[in-house]
Amino acid sequence: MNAAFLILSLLAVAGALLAIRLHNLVHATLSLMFFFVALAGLFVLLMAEFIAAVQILVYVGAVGILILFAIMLTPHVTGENHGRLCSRGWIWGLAGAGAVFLILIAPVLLMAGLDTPPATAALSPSVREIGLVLMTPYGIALLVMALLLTAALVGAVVAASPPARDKDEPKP
Amino acid sequence: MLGSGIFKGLAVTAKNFFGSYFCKSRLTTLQYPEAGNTITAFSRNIPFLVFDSEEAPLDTLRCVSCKICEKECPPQCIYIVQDKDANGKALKQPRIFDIDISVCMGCQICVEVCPFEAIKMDSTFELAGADRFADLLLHRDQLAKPNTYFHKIHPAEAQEVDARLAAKQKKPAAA
Amino acid sequence: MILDNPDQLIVNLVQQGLDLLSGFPIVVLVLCLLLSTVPLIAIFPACFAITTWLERKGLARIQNRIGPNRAGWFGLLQPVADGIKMLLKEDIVPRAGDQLTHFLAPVLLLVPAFTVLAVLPFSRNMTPAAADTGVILFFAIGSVSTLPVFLAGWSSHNKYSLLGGMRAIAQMVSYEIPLVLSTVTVVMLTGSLNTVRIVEAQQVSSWVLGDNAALQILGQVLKWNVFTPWGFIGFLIFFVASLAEVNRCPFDLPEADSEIVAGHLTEYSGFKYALFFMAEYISAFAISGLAVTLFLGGWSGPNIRPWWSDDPQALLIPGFVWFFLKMFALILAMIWIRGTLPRLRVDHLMGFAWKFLMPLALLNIFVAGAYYYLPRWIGWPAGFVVLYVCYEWLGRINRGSLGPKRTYRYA
Amino acid sequence: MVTLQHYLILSAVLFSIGLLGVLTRRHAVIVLIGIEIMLNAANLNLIAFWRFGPHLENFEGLLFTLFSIAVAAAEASVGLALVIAVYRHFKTPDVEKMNTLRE
Repeated sequence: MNAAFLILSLLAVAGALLAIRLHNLVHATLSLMFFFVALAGLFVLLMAEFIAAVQILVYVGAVGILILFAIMLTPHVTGENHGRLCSRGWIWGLAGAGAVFLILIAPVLLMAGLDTPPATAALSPSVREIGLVLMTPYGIALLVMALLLTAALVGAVVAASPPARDKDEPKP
Repeated sequence: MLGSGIFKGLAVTAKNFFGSYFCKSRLTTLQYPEAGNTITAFSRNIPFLVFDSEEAPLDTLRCVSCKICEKECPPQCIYIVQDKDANGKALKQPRIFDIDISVCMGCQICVEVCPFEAIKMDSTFELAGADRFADLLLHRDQLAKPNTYFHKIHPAEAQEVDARLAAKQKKPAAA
Repeated sequence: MILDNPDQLIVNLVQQGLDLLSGFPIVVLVLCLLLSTVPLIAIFPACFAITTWLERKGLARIQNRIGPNRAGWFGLLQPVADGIKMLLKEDIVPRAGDQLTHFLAPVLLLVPAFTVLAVLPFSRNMTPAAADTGVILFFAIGSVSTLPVFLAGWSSHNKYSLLGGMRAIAQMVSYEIPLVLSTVTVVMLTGSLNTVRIVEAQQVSSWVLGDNAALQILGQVLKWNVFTPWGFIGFLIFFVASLAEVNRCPFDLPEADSEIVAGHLTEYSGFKYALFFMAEYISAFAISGLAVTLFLGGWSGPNIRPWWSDDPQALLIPGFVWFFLKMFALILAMIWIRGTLPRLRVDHLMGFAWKFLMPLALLNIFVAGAYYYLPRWIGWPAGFVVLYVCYEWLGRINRGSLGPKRTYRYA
Repeated sequence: MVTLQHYLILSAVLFSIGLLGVLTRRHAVIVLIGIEIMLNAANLNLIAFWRFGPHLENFEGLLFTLFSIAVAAAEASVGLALVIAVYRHFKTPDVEKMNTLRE
């Protein structure tokens, strides 16, 4: 097995596990970042260089920082004095996750008997080709995506802004 | 034009930058050990004890060990023990006069309160030592400095003090 | 003859050396890896040392002081003395702080700072990683550097550090938008994200390959992106945003020493502090290098073909000389600005990014699009006029009122 | 030799870890982190299928991943805004305590 794949996948699994098990939220976010970076490495292994760059740009640069901001904006969240880590009935959650894992892994294990097509010859798509495909056949999807992002931007601002103060209420 | 103020500011700093190479009067820095220092007649740092005669420095100290300065010193850096003769009679001079200059804050209150003009402000500042306890605790013999030295560092003030002392000596004679 | 092309001298020497070893592919692979990383790790810290000296000297002269002049000739050994001092200092970690993240933050900050250098084309055939996604890779890896700055602020368990860290995140995230939008114009008109292609597009290749020496010089200068209307405004936006991105004056709010001690650096001492300092300067080099690549023609500069050479690609002065000259010119401009402008207020900082730089960068993209389709003799002056009007207009609507004129009774 | 199966197993493991986080943790932000992990696992799956599939030149897996990353970014921003809004209302980030529909 490829050493790079092994290291990156171990990093990814460790990062994901720590991200959901750590008490300290900032540590959890940090290990989530390691998970994202390891996944970007896997994307590079799969010759999706551009997606790897986008992954780092969007997840590490934006989503991760956003999570940190949310953690910082809600006080009493960083502390470790939370008592219980898991919710009541966590055992059912564990069982559900395990069941989903079994369902996901079953076809893979069954497929192991079949002969899989070997990976086609290396082809690293240039950004220009991706851009051309993105602009012509998937142009509408791109526009819809732009709309979605705008809507999300407006929605996030509306949802996160504090409720409007009543006009009769005297100003503090 | 918007942002032209930034260019004006940049021009000013550029003028300073190049000016400091061509115009010597711009560079006011004195390079300390080689080109001397900037001690003036107004410099004040730590106190010293004045004596009158160069021959017997520790016997002609003006200090009578009245301990007013010791009491008044805000950070309490002065320590005085009065001298006694063989019979145990108190003498009007200090046996120990220590100033911890690591504590002294140079407030000049000891000088203000001294009725005998015995303690004055020094302008020396090269006081660094290798031992932070022993080297910064100045004893009587290190603190004692002649009146001529006082004249050298603070001439105007020293003349004033001499005149006052002379007047004081004359007054009891007249009375 | 190896001296036929002084520009490619190093490349050719390395190539010949590697050819000798072609029997040992593993050795060649390791050597290739080392050759593309070790020079970066060696040269840029050296540049950092020189720049700290330059900055201290320059700022001192701007303020009519002398600056460091004791360690070595003209104080040139000052960086060495600083380094020794930093190494020997006690490494203090706050007891209430988070030990692991406090240690990780400076290390994590240095990694992206060095990694982004790999996509910069220092000269022809001298790009450590000539990736197809060069520019986007630069911004992707560069955007990681916000995280360690925040971690440094948070792990110190100190109000000032946390404030500095939060300020740093807010500032870096906001200024990344005009930064990226101003590069979009270059990428659009070049049609490539590859940094090497972007530099090559800024040369008039027919003139450079021709025989006329004057045309060879002009051909490597006239087509720089900064001489077009969108390139000029784009360069200005890029430069200003990059000042904010690397926390230089007048955007040094995260470590504003007069307000919040030293921001996220407050609780750092010794070599960890030196690492922060180095990372800051190296990202300043990297972003200046990208500005040179995108707008100032990269390795191309007034250069002729050596008279003894027949190779049409040959150049007399090696390209990396021009690259580093231009990069240091930008660094000196940063120092000059640091000596001139006072620090912004936080709300002004955010307003400047979102209300002025971002709309201007967006308009710049439209102008660049029009410039591409219009004939040059219309597009060039018209672009400048339109962008100037937009610039003044945006400035006017952002100016705000000064409020009622104050009168001072006792002054 | 790394084959498609390895990537699929890795992706399944990551997805289950994300699901575990969503189902068992009480903190709202951790629940969001779990959702991000699940989305990333799905992205890995898409890219792996594209890489080992017969039509490399169509970029379908790449583009699907690109769009899913964009959706994930939108989801994260709205989700975190909701976390902040809900926190402001209930004064707790604990999803177990958010058990009333009004007041």
